[in-house]
Amino acid sequence: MSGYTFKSYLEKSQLPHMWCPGCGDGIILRAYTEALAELCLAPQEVVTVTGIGCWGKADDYLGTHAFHGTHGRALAFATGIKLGNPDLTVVALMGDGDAVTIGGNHFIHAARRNINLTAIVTNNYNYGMTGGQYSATTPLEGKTTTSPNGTAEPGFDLCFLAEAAGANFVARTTCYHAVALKNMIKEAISHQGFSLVEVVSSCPTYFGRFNVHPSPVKMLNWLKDKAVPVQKYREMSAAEQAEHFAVSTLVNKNRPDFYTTYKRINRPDQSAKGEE
Amino acid sequence: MSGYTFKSYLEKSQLPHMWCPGCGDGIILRAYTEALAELCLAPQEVVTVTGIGCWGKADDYLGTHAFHGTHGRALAFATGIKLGNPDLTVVALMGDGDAVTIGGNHFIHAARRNINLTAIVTNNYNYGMTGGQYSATTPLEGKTTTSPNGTAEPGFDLCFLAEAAGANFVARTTCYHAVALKNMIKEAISHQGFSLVEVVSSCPTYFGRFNVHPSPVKMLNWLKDKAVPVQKYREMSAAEQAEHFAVSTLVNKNRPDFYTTYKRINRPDQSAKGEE
Amino acid sequence: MQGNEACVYAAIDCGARFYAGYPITPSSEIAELSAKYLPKVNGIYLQMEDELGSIAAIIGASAAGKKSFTATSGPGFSLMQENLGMAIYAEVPCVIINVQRNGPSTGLATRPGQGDVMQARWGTHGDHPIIVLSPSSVQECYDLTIRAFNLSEKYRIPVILLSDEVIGHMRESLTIPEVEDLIIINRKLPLVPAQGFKPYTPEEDLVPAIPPFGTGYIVHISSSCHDESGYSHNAPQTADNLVRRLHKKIEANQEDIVQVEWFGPEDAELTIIAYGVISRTAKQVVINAQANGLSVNLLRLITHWPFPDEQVTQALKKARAVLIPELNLGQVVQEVHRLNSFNTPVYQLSRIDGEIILPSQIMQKVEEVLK
Amino acid sequence: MQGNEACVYAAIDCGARFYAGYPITPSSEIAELSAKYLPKVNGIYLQMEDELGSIAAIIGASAAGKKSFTATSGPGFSLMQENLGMAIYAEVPCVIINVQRNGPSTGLATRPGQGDVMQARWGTHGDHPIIVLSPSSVQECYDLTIRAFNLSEKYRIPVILLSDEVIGHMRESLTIPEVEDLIIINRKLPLVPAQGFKPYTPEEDLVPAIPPFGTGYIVHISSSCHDESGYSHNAPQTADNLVRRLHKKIEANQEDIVQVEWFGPEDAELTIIAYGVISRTAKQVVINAQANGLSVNLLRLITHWPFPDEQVTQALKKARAVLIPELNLGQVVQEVHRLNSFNTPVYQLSRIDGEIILPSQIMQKVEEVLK
Amino acid sequence: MNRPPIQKTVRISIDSRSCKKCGICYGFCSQNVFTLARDGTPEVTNPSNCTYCRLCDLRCPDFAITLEVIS
Amino acid sequence: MNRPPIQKTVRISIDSRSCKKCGICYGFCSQNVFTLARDGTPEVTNPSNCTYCRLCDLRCPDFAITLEVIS
Amino acid sequence: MAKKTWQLVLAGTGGQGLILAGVTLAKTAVLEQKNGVQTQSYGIQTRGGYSQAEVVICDETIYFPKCDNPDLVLALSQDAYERYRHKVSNDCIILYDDDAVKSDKRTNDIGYPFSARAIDLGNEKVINSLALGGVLKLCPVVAKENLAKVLETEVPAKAVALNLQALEAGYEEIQKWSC
Amino acid sequence: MAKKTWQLVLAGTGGQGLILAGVTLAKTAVLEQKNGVQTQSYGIQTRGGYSQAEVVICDETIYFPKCDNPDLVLALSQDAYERYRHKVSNDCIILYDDDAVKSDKRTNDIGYPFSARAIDLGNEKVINSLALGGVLKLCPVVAKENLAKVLETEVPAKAVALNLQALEAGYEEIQKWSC
Ligand SMILES: Cc1ncc(C[n+]2csc(CCOP(=O)(O)OP(=O)(O)O)c2C)c(N)n1
Ligand SMILES: Cc1ncc(C[n+]2csc(CCOP(=O)(O)OP(=O)(O)O)c2C)c(N)n1
Ligand code: SF4
Ligand code: SF4
Ligand code: SF4
Ligand code: SF4
Ligand code: SF4
Ligand code: SF4
Ligand SMILES: [Mg+2]
Ligand SMILES: [Mg+2]
Repeated sequence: MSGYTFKSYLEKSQLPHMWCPGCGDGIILRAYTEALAELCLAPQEVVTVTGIGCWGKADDYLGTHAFHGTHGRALAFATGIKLGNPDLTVVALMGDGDAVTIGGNHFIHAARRNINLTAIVTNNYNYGMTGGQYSATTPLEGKTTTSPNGTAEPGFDLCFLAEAAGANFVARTTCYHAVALKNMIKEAISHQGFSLVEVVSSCPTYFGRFNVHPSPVKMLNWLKDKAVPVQKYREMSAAEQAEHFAVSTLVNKNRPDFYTTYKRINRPDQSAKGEE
Repeated sequence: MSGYTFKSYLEKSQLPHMWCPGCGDGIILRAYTEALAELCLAPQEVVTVTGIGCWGKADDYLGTHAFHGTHGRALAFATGIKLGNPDLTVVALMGDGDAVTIGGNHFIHAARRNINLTAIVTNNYNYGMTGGQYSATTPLEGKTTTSPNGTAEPGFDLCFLAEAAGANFVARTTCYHAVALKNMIKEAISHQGFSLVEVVSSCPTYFGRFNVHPSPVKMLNWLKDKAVPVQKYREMSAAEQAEHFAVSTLVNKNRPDFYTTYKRINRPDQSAKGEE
Repeated sequence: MQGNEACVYAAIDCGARFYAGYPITPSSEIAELSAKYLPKVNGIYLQMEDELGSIAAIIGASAAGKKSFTATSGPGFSLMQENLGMAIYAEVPCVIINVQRNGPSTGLATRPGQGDVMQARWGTHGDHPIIVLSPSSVQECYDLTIRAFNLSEKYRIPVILLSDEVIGHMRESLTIPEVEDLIIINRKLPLVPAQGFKPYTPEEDLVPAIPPFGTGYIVHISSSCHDESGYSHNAPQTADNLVRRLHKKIEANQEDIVQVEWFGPEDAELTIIAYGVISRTAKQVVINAQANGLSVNLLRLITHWPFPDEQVTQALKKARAVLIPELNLGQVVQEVHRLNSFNTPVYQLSRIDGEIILPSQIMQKVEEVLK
Repeated sequence: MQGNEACVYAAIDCGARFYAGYPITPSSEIAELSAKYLPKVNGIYLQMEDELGSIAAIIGASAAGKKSFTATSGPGFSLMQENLGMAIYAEVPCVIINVQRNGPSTGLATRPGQGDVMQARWGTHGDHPIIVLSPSSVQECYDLTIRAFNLSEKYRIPVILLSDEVIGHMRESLTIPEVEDLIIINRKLPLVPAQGFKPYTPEEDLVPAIPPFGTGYIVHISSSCHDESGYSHNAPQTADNLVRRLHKKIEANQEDIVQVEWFGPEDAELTIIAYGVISRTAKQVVINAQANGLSVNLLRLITHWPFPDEQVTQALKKARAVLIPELNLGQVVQEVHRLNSFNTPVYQLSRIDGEIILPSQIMQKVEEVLK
Repeated sequence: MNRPPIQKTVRISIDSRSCKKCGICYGFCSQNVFTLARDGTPEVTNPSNCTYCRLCDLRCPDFAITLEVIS
Repeated sequence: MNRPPIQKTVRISIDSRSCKKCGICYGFCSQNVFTLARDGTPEVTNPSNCTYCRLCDLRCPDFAITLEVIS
Repeated sequence: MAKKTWQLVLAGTGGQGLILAGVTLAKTAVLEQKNGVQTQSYGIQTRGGYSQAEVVICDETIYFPKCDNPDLVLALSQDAYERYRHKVSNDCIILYDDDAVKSDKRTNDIGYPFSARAIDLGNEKVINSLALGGVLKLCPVVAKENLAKVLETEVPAKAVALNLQALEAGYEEIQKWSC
Repeated sequence: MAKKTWQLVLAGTGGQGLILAGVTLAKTAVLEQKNGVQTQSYGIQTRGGYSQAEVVICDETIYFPKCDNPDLVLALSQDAYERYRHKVSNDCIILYDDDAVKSDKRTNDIGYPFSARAIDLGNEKVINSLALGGVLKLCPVVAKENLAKVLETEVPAKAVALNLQALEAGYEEIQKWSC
């Protein structure tokens, strides 16, 4: 064994972190670092790319390489980083706002392009950082600071969206399922091509307080109740499905990743055809 | 009958149009104007929103209201127009570049939000306007001016993408199927909520010349061969499917559109709850 | 009442019924309060997927006849630049509130700055005019939001309200005028018949009377070079006419658009030129200086762009020296230099650490200069 | 060889191995030729979904160690503004080629313009420095692309090559230097051990030695206010230090960065200040003037930003009058005014109809001025 | 596709100023109504064959074909 | 979830400087290892119950809990 | 009132309700026909991080809206205390929470166990009203009765009584305790 | 050669290969140790719309890269003819396609049926080489032999023979026909 523990990837001097008591982000950061340790990856081999948001602050606590970019662009930066040095393990940490609201375009294109990197999206159903406004995953009629009467828009199923965009590996769990989460992240990082882990997460301060309960424990229990394994989910009625979401691996394909395909098609010795 | 013909919606002084001989865009513009005529919509009731591209020039030949915006943003402009005046019939005409490459984010969000408008996307598998570069729909290994050896990226199935994003009505046909196309556009415009018509189209000048044939007739025949009705498509083997695409109505749901939902949730007399 | 809140009240009071935006500190209260208040007046709050879409949506809604606005801060304002140019070029009125924070990039998201003054002028590509206003109190957040809508509707140009974190979050009392006392300008409508109508035909004031979609007139709005019909037209003369007219409609109305405030003794030895939150520091200094027997006054820029050339020139002509304190490394000071054909000594005071400039800091500089 | 093509050759010759972009007229040849040539040197051409992603991808690839570039024109350049600020703030080298067309907005997409000069300086929010170069020949497209990469790597700042449609599509002969004659500067690497390494520690030249990801040093790159470790840090002093250093590393090296060309007689009565394609018109005028017995010379700006204050001041001091012909309504002319403490008469000649300024147009103005 | 069942007499005209000689009408008329001139210009040579299927006018990208049903 | 089948002796410590008193450890330990003080601070009161399921340390958002298997 | 312009800083931790306290003070000033300006600073760490409200109250127009020379600083956290310790004049009172702050015992430092007393009162959330009471006692910028009136409209109905009680307690006890 | 700077405009319609013709001229100039600059204009309608190449050839450095005072304008479309008709000096030759242009019969207007002749030669695409022949005959800016050499490298291998034939035809026939 490598001797790495989750602490090998944390920057102790920056702790305690800024997240609220009971915020799911801490649990997910723990799972991520545990996964890195179990994969025996040196901090020097890993680039953690973050956007802007509560979860986007994760890099501040990490001792891996980090690239803390602009809001919504994490996957575009990550794409450049991975193609700039394909030997690096590149993991993009994004909130639901980052990933599929402002960042939706990069999300679908990274999935389609099949860049060999991993996206870990913490979906807390709102913008935590800016004070709990609704995002593209807030469920219909969800109460937030910009939808005091409830949103008039339904939220994305971002795993389905990734699948339709062509993602190679798609999995979902919650921050309640801490062990499953760690294993899922391991599997995603090990999978070649674009892999997505959606972690339905708990923001007790905003989404929880407005829609469920401000107690972190109640929020986690709520997540536990909503999450059903995909097989079971498929057997549910539409009405039941509307109240739940499927967890576990949802897509598992083996398309070659962009870089592999690019190198196959564009050999240096090959004279370009087409327009001369 | 209203007495409208397709010519009621054309601005004759601007014709002939700038499109190449045999370009699918002319066929689609004909179908669009025929559909408007059969729907008895006055030109004053219709706003045609276009982006930038060959197809994005369509507004130059139209006598409806027109909004010729920036590249990729047609659906965002259209969203504002529709909500600014919900009585208007709003139709966004976009190329594949406009709609799902640069404009991918607005595309998925308009579908999710279910704005009551119609998107007609001409998918000619490349950027015609700027000289035939690849787009997000160019098939894997397609030859274009920026992929002389073939693209290393697979193309989107944009109907599937729209479905995953939550679109209410999704249909696909080709510019070969001129009559079906006209009827499909009629149905889409009549459908409440976000409706998408993907028209797989022919760019003999670039995509055709590089990948199929420069002859418009051969290109149309190629489209005809590739297109199979969705029922038949579903019965095909994966290998056969890879060589074809499904046509006809693919999604037909009846979610209430954004405006209806917004008005239901936010009644003027209702005092806002949530954060006070 | 907070500055940001005053903006929302003003927008609604002058008839705005459509907000589209994407939340960002320190402007988010504008979104939140719009979401709360707009439905009460049958308006719509729309949260878009990003700032590119936000400005596009308000442009669209405005073209469809609704007075529309958005609010953002630096990073979002950068994302709006392409479509800001579209609104200028296609002459679609709308109001953009930029509550400035400390930049560049993500920077210090919760701290004030005045670093977007030049961006507000030059941020989009190509030659373009713009109107930018800068409030320095909660009352002015209200008044200038109204004025922003008025100028936007009158000249068919986006107007930017360049606020800052302190002004946006500051609470002080606000007097809301009676509705009948409000001066509200709505875009003019065409007087010609719909038949043969050309939306981009300029009237005498160089502003075309473009009706909203759906009023019987066929309207063609375009981001490409267009002639009076609104249809694409590529002749050099067409391009020249269009862009020169866009500039002229603003230049010819400088007097109507440009607003400043003079504060303190008329013939002071030293003139401070300031705006936004820092103009308040400067006012305090003018008062304190008077008490100390120093002759200082203030030229406060209310209109940022078009730049108050005339008033600044006057200041440069009259004063022995000019001092420009800004929460940036020197943006307005460059414009002052541009006008300084008098070689009046121009001093600059910059603060970019996310804190505001204190009266004592300006005072010290004043004493240095006047000594 | 075309100007756009020369840019690609130069990029490859000086070691660039990553291009990400989104096609746009009149820059698309740069994308097309990069797609063709980069694979031959084991490089990568990546077509991104938009310009926001394009600049993000080159910033990412650069952080991972590859010299990277993109090309665009006005609308795309507007979309790059937010992340341009990110690259400046986080000090990631990269080169952005803007082949200017006629704007604003979509405008006349196939015609030349010089309307993005001020945008290149001020387009992103917040206080920031930038380096902008402007080629006027195919040879210079090559030479200045090399120089752009060199300055970018040396000072860890994005460098913008501000070309235009005429220069980009013009064909003339090009001499490509032998590889061994090329001066190529690569970013410096840290000399300190990896243990306790802080990526943003400035060295004597104020530039930090940030290694690429993956070399054993842990590197933390950030768009938020950060201290030397690269981790977020919100203290006022940290913000102040960072932004002032970013400016100083450029200001302190003006001499290395600023390049101009003087053309024509040394002590001319009239100095034309021009750049890009219009400097060629101006050169023709200098020649013609000489033949007509008129005393005219040219100060050609090769570096746009930081602005050649010293050289322009010199021109203003020496000449009886200064004339600035531009394909815009007056952008560089404003900077000249800023420096004109001599009250030298400054004349401006604008063309914005998509055509270039002819020698006869400048000549006429010259005759007017010198009469 | 609503192809009318009964044969009709149709007047077919081609606006030569609009036509870009793409060959689509000629290529797809199942009734061989058109022939192509040497330079690619379509000519209506067998109008009586026409079944008014409308695929030529709807497929003509340049709105150059007009069909009029006479009887 | 790989819950070890055999009961182990586990040393459980809580770093009070990190703990934000969210109550998650207490709320989810199926073995009632923790109790909460009046101000919400968790205390390890039944360490011997611990099955080393690791759900408390993996779920603690503040990395405040350390488990060490002694035997 | 001898002094024309009062500058009060209320500093502590996010969640202690200091912004609300500032707003209440400024609103009371307006109720009394004075001018009141309230500003605030906050970190990215809105929850649990540093938070501060500043209030300027004056009979005349207020230009500079911040406290460059405060009369009183309320410091409910060590961080708050440190930030102001060396910035303020010797005349400035620092009223600090004895439970959270280790004071340097400046002449004008006044400690009081706000946290403990708030919990005593039944809810740690009333710490802001408790502190307001103390502030008012030390700096009579507005009348306590007026402030109580405003407070009634600012806090949730069910919390009014407790907050008023806390206000009184602060007002009474600071005097008792500190002078 | 009496004249130091030659300015040639090749104008017509997208697809006629005029840019290529311009490039060929400029490259030939370089081959002859002269300087050559080629620029172009095009509309948004790249296909079928207006298209134009400009070539400046000079023994010395070329500053202004465009044709502000052309020696010859090739006009292969009415649009092209109209654009230049009133812009050029009386000395400037306008060589136009008789099949496409209705000329005003200026003194220096020279018509030739380029379109028909190109079809005669077997491919309308060789219209550019045909025209180049005519241009060279009227303005001897470079040697025909050198231009032929460059042309060989610029057109696809299988089209070389026909293009050279067209070049010759243009060169010979313009003289025969027009003088
Ligand atoms: C361009 C831009 N727009 C808006 C913002 C403001 N902003 C920062 S974080 C954020 C949303 C964060 O939500 P999410 O990504 O879901 O992360 P969370 O905080 O919920 O973890 C927003 C809108 C920004 N920084 N940049
Ligand atoms: C922001 C921006 N980027 C790039 C361009 C250049 N551009 C214009 S149209 C176009 C692509 C058009 O492709 P598509 O949308 O598929 O339409 P088509 O021409 O194929 O009909 C591009 C890249 C632009 N106008 N604006
Ligand atoms: S606001 Fe929500 S997401 Fe952000 S730290 Fe607090 S609980 Fe977590
Ligand atoms: S380039 Fe292609 S899409 Fe554009 S007009 Fe020509 S054929 Fe049509
Ligand atoms: S309508 Fe049908 S049958 Fe008649 S000419 Fe057209 S394609 Fe042929
Ligand atoms: S389809 Fe239309 S454009 Fe094409 S050849 Fe026939 S008539 Fe002409
Ligand atoms: S889970 Fe962690 S932070 Fe929460 S109460 Fe337990 S030890 Fe404290
Ligand atoms: S490891 Fe499991 S059993 Fe042991 S204390 Fe933690 S949660 Fe309880
Ligand atoms: Mg979130
Ligand atoms: Mg396309």
